[in-house]
Amino acid sequence: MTRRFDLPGRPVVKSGAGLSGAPHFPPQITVAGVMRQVLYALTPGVIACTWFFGVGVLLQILFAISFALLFEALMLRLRGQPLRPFLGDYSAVVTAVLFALCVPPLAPWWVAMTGMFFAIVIAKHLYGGLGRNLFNPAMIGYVVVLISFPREMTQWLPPQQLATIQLDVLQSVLTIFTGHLPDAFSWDSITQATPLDSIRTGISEGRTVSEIRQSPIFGDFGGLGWEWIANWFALGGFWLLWRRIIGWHVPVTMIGSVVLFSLATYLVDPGAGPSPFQHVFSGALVLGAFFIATDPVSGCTSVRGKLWFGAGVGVLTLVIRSWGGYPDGVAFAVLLMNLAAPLIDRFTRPRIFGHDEV
Amino acid sequence: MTPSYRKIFNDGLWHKNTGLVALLGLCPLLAVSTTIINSLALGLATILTLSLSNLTVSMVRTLLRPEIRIPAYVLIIASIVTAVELSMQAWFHDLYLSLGIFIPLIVTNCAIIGRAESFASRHPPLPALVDGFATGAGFCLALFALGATRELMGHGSLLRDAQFLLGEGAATLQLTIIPHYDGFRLAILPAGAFIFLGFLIALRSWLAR
Amino acid sequence: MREYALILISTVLANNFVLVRFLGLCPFMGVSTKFEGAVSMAIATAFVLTISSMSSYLVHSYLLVPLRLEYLSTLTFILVIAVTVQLTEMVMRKTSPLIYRVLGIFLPLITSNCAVLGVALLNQRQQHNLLQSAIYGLGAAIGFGIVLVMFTAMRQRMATRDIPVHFRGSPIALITAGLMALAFMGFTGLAKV
Amino acid sequence: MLTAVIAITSLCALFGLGLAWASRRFRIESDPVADQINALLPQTQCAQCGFPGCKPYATAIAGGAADINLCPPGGDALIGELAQLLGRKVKALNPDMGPHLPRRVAIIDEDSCIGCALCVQACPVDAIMGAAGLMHTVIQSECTGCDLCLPPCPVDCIDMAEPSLHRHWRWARPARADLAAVHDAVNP
Amino acid sequence: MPESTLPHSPPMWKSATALAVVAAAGAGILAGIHELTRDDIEAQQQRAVLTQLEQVLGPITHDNVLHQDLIRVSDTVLFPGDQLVEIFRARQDGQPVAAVIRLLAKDGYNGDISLLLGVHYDGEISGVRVLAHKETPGLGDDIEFARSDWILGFDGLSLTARPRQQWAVKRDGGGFDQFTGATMTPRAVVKAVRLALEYFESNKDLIFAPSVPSEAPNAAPEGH
Amino acid sequence: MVEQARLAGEQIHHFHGGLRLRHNKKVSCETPLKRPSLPALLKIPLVQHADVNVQAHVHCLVHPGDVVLKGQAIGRFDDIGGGLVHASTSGVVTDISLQPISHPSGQSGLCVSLEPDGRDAWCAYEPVSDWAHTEPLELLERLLRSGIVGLGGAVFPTGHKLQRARQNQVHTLILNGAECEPYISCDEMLMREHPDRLLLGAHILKHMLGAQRVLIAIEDQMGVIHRVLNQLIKKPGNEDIDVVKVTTIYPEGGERQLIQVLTGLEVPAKGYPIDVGLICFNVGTAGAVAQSITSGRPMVERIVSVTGPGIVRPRNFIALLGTPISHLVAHCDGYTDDAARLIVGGPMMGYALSADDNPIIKAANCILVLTEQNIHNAQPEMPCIRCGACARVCPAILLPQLLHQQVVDELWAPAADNGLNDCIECGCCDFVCPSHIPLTDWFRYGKGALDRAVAEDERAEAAKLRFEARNTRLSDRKDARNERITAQKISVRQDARARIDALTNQAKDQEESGGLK
Ligand SMILES: Cc1cc2nc3c(=O)[nH]c(=O)nc-3n(C[C@H](O)[C@H](O)[C@H](O)COP(=O)(O)O)c2cc1C
Ligand SMILES: Cc1cc2nc3c(=O)[nH]c(=O)nc-3n(C[C@H](O)[C@H](O)[C@H](O)COP(=O)(O)O)c2cc1C
Ligand SMILES: Cc1cc2nc3c(=O)[nH]c(=O)nc-3n(C[C@H](O)[C@H](O)[C@H](O)COP(=O)(O)O)c2cc1C
Ligand SMILES: Cc1cc2nc3c(=O)[nH]c(=O)nc-3n(C[C@H](O)[C@H](O)[C@H](O)CO)c2cc1C
Ligand code: SF4
Ligand code: SF4
Ligand code: SF4
Ligand code: SF4
Ligand code: FES
Repeated sequence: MTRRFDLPGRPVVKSGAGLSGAPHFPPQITVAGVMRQVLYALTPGVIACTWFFGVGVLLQILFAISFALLFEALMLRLRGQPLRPFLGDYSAVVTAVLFALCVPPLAPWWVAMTGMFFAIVIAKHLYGGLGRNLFNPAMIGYVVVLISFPREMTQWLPPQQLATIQLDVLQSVLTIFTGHLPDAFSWDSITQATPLDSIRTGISEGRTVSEIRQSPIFGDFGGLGWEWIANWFALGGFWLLWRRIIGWHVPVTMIGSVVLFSLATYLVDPGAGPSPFQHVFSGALVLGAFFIATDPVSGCTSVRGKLWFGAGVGVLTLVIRSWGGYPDGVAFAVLLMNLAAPLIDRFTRPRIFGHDEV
Repeated sequence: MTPSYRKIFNDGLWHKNTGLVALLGLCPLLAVSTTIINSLALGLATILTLSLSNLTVSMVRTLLRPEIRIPAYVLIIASIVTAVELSMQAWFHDLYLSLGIFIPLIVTNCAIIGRAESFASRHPPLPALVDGFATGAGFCLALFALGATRELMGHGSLLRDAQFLLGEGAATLQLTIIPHYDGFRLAILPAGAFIFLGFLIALRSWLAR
Repeated sequence: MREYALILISTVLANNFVLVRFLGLCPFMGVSTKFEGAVSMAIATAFVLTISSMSSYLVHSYLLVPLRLEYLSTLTFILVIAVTVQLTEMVMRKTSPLIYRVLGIFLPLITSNCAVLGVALLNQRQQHNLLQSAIYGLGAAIGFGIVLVMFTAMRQRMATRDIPVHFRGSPIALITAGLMALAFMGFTGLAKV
Repeated sequence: MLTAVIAITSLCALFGLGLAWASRRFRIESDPVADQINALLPQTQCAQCGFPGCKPYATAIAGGAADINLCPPGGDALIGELAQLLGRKVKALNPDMGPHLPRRVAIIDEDSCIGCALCVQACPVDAIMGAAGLMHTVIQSECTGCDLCLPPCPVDCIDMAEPSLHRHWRWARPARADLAAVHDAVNP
Repeated sequence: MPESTLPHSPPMWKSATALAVVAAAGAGILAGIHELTRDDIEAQQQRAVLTQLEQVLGPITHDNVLHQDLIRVSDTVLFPGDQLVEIFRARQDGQPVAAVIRLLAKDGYNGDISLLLGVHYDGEISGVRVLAHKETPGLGDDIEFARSDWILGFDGLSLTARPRQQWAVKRDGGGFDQFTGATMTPRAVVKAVRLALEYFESNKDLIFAPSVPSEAPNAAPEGH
Repeated sequence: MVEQARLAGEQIHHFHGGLRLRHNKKVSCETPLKRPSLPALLKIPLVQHADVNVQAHVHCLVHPGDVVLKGQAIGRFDDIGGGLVHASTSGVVTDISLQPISHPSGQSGLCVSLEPDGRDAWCAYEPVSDWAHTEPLELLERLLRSGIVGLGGAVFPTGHKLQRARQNQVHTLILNGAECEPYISCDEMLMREHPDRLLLGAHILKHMLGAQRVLIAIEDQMGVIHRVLNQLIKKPGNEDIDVVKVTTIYPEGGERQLIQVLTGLEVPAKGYPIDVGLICFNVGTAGAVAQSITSGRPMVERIVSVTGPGIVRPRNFIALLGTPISHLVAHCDGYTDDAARLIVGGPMMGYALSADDNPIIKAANCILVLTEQNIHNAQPEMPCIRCGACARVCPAILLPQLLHQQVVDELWAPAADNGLNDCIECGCCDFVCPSHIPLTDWFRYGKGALDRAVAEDERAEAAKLRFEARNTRLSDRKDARNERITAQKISVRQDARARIDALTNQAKDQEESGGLK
């Protein structure tokens, strides 16, 4: 009696129709699994952010996720793609969370909407959706809102230790929905320049860094509050490293190049610019190093390419922080390196086994 | 064989629109389209240049040896553009200032030399003139569409600075569509110009599907 | 020295000719979806731009200005550019067939690149001297080249099949250029003068 | 007015002289661009493009005398490559030149062949062997499928067929599954 | 334009001649048009400059040709950054009436801010306008007249009308509004205007010296 | 060069990438080797390869109705070196026809159906009494007729491999016992039960090659075998043999990877191990060589693992070539209830069959049956997210994500530049891809299509040259003729007259050659 077997190629298996060959074990990891782990890794940092800056942070995340999924669903529908596998891959959620973490906690709702429109619709789906985007969607969204709504995007709150007035949940929700503060408050009284911004403006007014650092908004090594947020993000980052979701190359070269170059200027003239410590624990550097510059899709894919990519992001961040028009440069640096990534990939192909030259 | 005027217009305005299909003359298209008035001004200058150059080329088409055709066209166009530039300088000075070097750069708008070579040099003066006009109008249309979108999104208004083109009395023409609008600044920045033109072309291709 | 460095930084990064100044877009969009072609085009443009930038300066300040014929600058510049391109082509074809093989195809295309005329006109308007003109031209070309090469590499990575139909081709290319311009905004303020 | 005319005219004269001198000084013989173009052409040598072979067509393109969409055997793929090489816009194949067909090879029905040798003269790549009066055969691996041997054959004994090269078994191109269906099957 | 722009076929001189004829014809026609438009263009150019100057001067009477009565001065303390500051002078019957100062505010957020400042002979500001700047759109660009009335806040002020310590933005304890999220830009403008006024006050006589010196003295008056 | 000091029995080099997979070999190793009963019908395919054209040139040497003896040559194939196929037992040829064979294409191939007569009677053969004193060339001659092929996977005829290797200086012979794919255990069983045969094979091969030394590579978890082999090589006469334990990382058993691990040398991409003075044989091949040389009999059987979670009692068989798979499975008490896929080879490189009546061939080292649970895929294919996991594990140091894109877009020249042909189809990249892209399938397809594209290009280039040659020939001929005619005319008539005639002739010639168009 001959027994018949199904050939591989049924939908459940691999490539759909036709013959397919080995390997016969399907992979154990999935895209959704990878993205979920990134989200887990972000949790400590998110909690820290909320602790220091209030529920606004969570509200921004909520808004961003809702808009992201909405636009994702819309675009999938328009492109004739199935909703469930792609909505369930969590990549849009990762984008939304990373975007929301870059936005001031009380920014009005249309900031998240515009940002997610540019991130999901333009930067992601016009290029063909998951895995096809050339630019980091979250950073495109952030840069678009940064240049389009500069006022809303500079309304940063001080960490709770310094805040004289604090908004409760309802007030925060109202502020985000209306774009206006409740009557009793004014923006000038509740917002504060971020540490990086203070350093930038201070230096351009001719003060030295140590003078600037007298301000209470600075903590032990970075900005008060900000430095701890960075630490918690780093914790999540290490977990991702350990789980092998990300490689060491980008975080190490990115932070390393910032430390190296800022150390050089610092040693020459300690008053002229922030110390390496200050640089690392300010702004979005740690978040960027572990979660943003490591975006696999828009970054370099070869190992040597990743080294260059990380170093490039670090150096450009430093250049923009020191001489450019924006207090922090991580977003621009990431986008600029996204631009260069295909080129870098081209020149950093590994030497194939058994071949002489590269 | 000379195509019908209807076809000339269809091609120039829609099917072979320079700005949206052939993608020629992108630099002025993107650079000056921050407001409707700027767009219209450059559009009109382009229509004028194109019509004149097509006419001239068509008139001298039998006199030129093939190998110097193109350089000769370039010279003719450069002369016409300079004439237009001088006139604008004399009579629309504010516009001239706000369009900057994009007036003389009409010379390198490939659409103009392209029409001269592919149409004017093979057809009699009248159709050539019409073709120049239609092509220029197509370009002007693209400019207008882009300018209107960007002005509306960026400033919330339409027809601002109309006095530059239409004289002092026209300053009142400005329509504020969205009052107290803070402006979506991306629209007036270079990045926005590219993105909006991308969408405009996609829209055209969708309409023409 | 500092001044020349600033001109370079400004033309290459902060006021990049293609992405901020909007010059040279037609070849940028159309020339090449092929990497080698883009590199050749970049090199050829750098060559022609620098030379024509200088020769336009010479013609302008030693012929047009003394004779008070500034209004003929457009006409003469385009003449100068055409001749420069033609001469470059001939010399290259003879002296280095290898380079000509690579660059030759792109040389004629450069005449219709408005960046070349644009640089000549801008030099005139900003009253650059000879060296400034040369550096301005070179910077413009480097800015053009860098962006062109990166753009080509990016275009090759795009998966056309997955791009929505009406956005395939030039719309997505323009949007990419727009996002590049967005990234280049990070350089604003770099060349504070 | 006069200054303008004189200045421009003398400038032109100067440039003209310069170019004339340069064109003499830097004269060259063959055109490397044509070789590059020729390297892309399919070398079918079928003359469907209106030129007697691929090389002449390549020279014509390089000289600007012919468009890039005239070669049916190359089809759209070739036009794309040429457009890239020359930095031009992609066009559709010119339908006047004939449709793009997959490559085929000629097979001579050896029983009917009368050995007239007319096909031998027609073949642009010497792919047909045989002496006058005897039976002729097509060397399959050398035939480009240009069809030029068909018209001269007085007894119509030449057929075009799929080349044997393509009959070898190879792994098929994987197909993409319908994502939605698969997803539903996977996660009931 | 795929083909090369100039011919390379043998009868080079013939082609060159033909081209020269075309060029000459073009040049000739252009020369004609130039003749025709020259006067209009000149008038327009003057009008453009004058309109700007008059905007900051307001309605005053003067009888000199304003845009030609110009000196360039420098001052290392009051005009930082080695700039050459242009001063246009308005006179009536040879008597000084007012001046327009074109200068750069050096410490803007993103670079220099180019200002035009009209000041009466008695030191009262008749108007200020921003000619060019690189401040962040949406944040610092409210200094533009086109975007807000902030710049009109200078009108009628003088060093005497407002005490010196009041010449600062409110955050620094002064009398000028800052913008939400943008303090540096107004700060820079206020400072530049104040310094210009100080220069004007202390160098009035030199500025309006009847013999037109092409360069005013470099030495800054003491007392700052 | 290999340094003696570095080979103290442990590996010291590494290869790039690879996977640590669960081994799953134990289940089939616990029962000793066994010969199954004679099946009722043997179907012996004349093509025994997995990856060549099934319609390769084969010649059948028998006719239906012929009575054949065991070991009698019944077919010959001419592809990759060529070789013989022999009858696996004695009996009657009942049919010669196209039958389904064990080939990934699912296509049919020419098979000789043999009905065993039960006697299992050998044809006449001639053992070598003293191989150590026989000329290597004579041994080679025998090997070429023995039908022995490489049993490690590629099924390249061993005789030819030796023949080619003898043209180079081979200093080291490597016996590949690093059976790295999960489930497969035929090599392990051979080394457990017949270590002496393995050593004998090593000596014979070394003698034939003139090699100086032998390395036997085994996996570090084959503890028992390691001990036994180590004892054996301590015996006199075995001084040149070393046993090296290598860590179990798939695909360590690939010869290029193994060579790198053992010696640190990289076999050049377009070359073979002999280019670096090495040669590599599977341990099974060495065993078969030993058997065949000493007994004089051709190869008619091989060790096959029948294993996997879909088999009730997995084990290894010594199976006659041509035995139906179902016959072996029946000897393992059949399939489990959830058996879902039948595979020839291992889970990483094997190919699936649609029915189990296919015969065992020389390439079939393992019959693997997987269950529904094993092959259940939790996610449909998604787009590549460029995570780089595939590149991290690729032993050929390729960038599968890039290669995949190029193969999908059919960009053959860049794909070739990026090493499409260097892909060893190991399946590692597939296994780690979070997007579940069938990368290896794409590369298998790509390699075939690349072959075609290259052939097309070569043809075009050749056509160009022939076209140009023909043109010069024609124009030379024409020139010669013109010259001749002109010369004649000038000598007969006046100058002016002659010139006119020449022109007319030229015109005529042009008309003639105009017929070309
Ligand atoms: C992207 C960005 C752009 C900015 N642009 C300006 C600007 O153009 N002008 C300005 O005064 N402040 C600008 N700022 C704000 C300054 O950094 C600084 O916060 C401010 O001048 C201090 O004012 P505050 O004390 O009112 O916050 C910008 C900030 C950011 C983040
Ligand atoms: C990915 C891969 C894995 C392989 N694994 C093994 C293996 O586990 N054992 C083995 O003997 N040969 C293996 N081979 C085959 C060897 O590379 C090589 O062909 C064999 O050892 C040569 O010996 P042979 O000619 O006797 O077959 C593998 C090949 C590849 C490409
Ligand atoms: C087409 C082909 C040609 C070969 N040619 C040679 C050869 O010339 N010299 C040699 O030593 N081995 C040769 N071999 C055998 C290889 O070296 C190698 O042992 C065999 O391919 C098995 O390796 P694998 O299973 O790792 O692929 C050849 C194999 C194949 C398939
Ligand atoms: C390690 C890691 C980092 C990621 N970082 C980003 C990010 O910075 N921005 C973003 O939009 N998506 C990020 N994603 C999600 C996803 O890759 C992204 O949405 C794709 O670019 C969508 O195609 C990340 C995913 C992973 C696994
Ligand atoms: S049409 Fe025929 S002869 Fe002409 S280029 Fe194509 S293949 Fe060659
Ligand atoms: S045999 Fe016929 S079809 Fe083939 S190349 Fe020659 S002429 Fe062409
Ligand atoms: S493992 Fe899969 S998803 Fe990751 S880079 Fe490779 S092909 Fe892409
Ligand atoms: S199948 Fe090919 S590409 Fe994939 S890991 Fe193996 S060798 Fe590398
Ligand atoms: S318009 Fe600028 S290059 Fe075409």
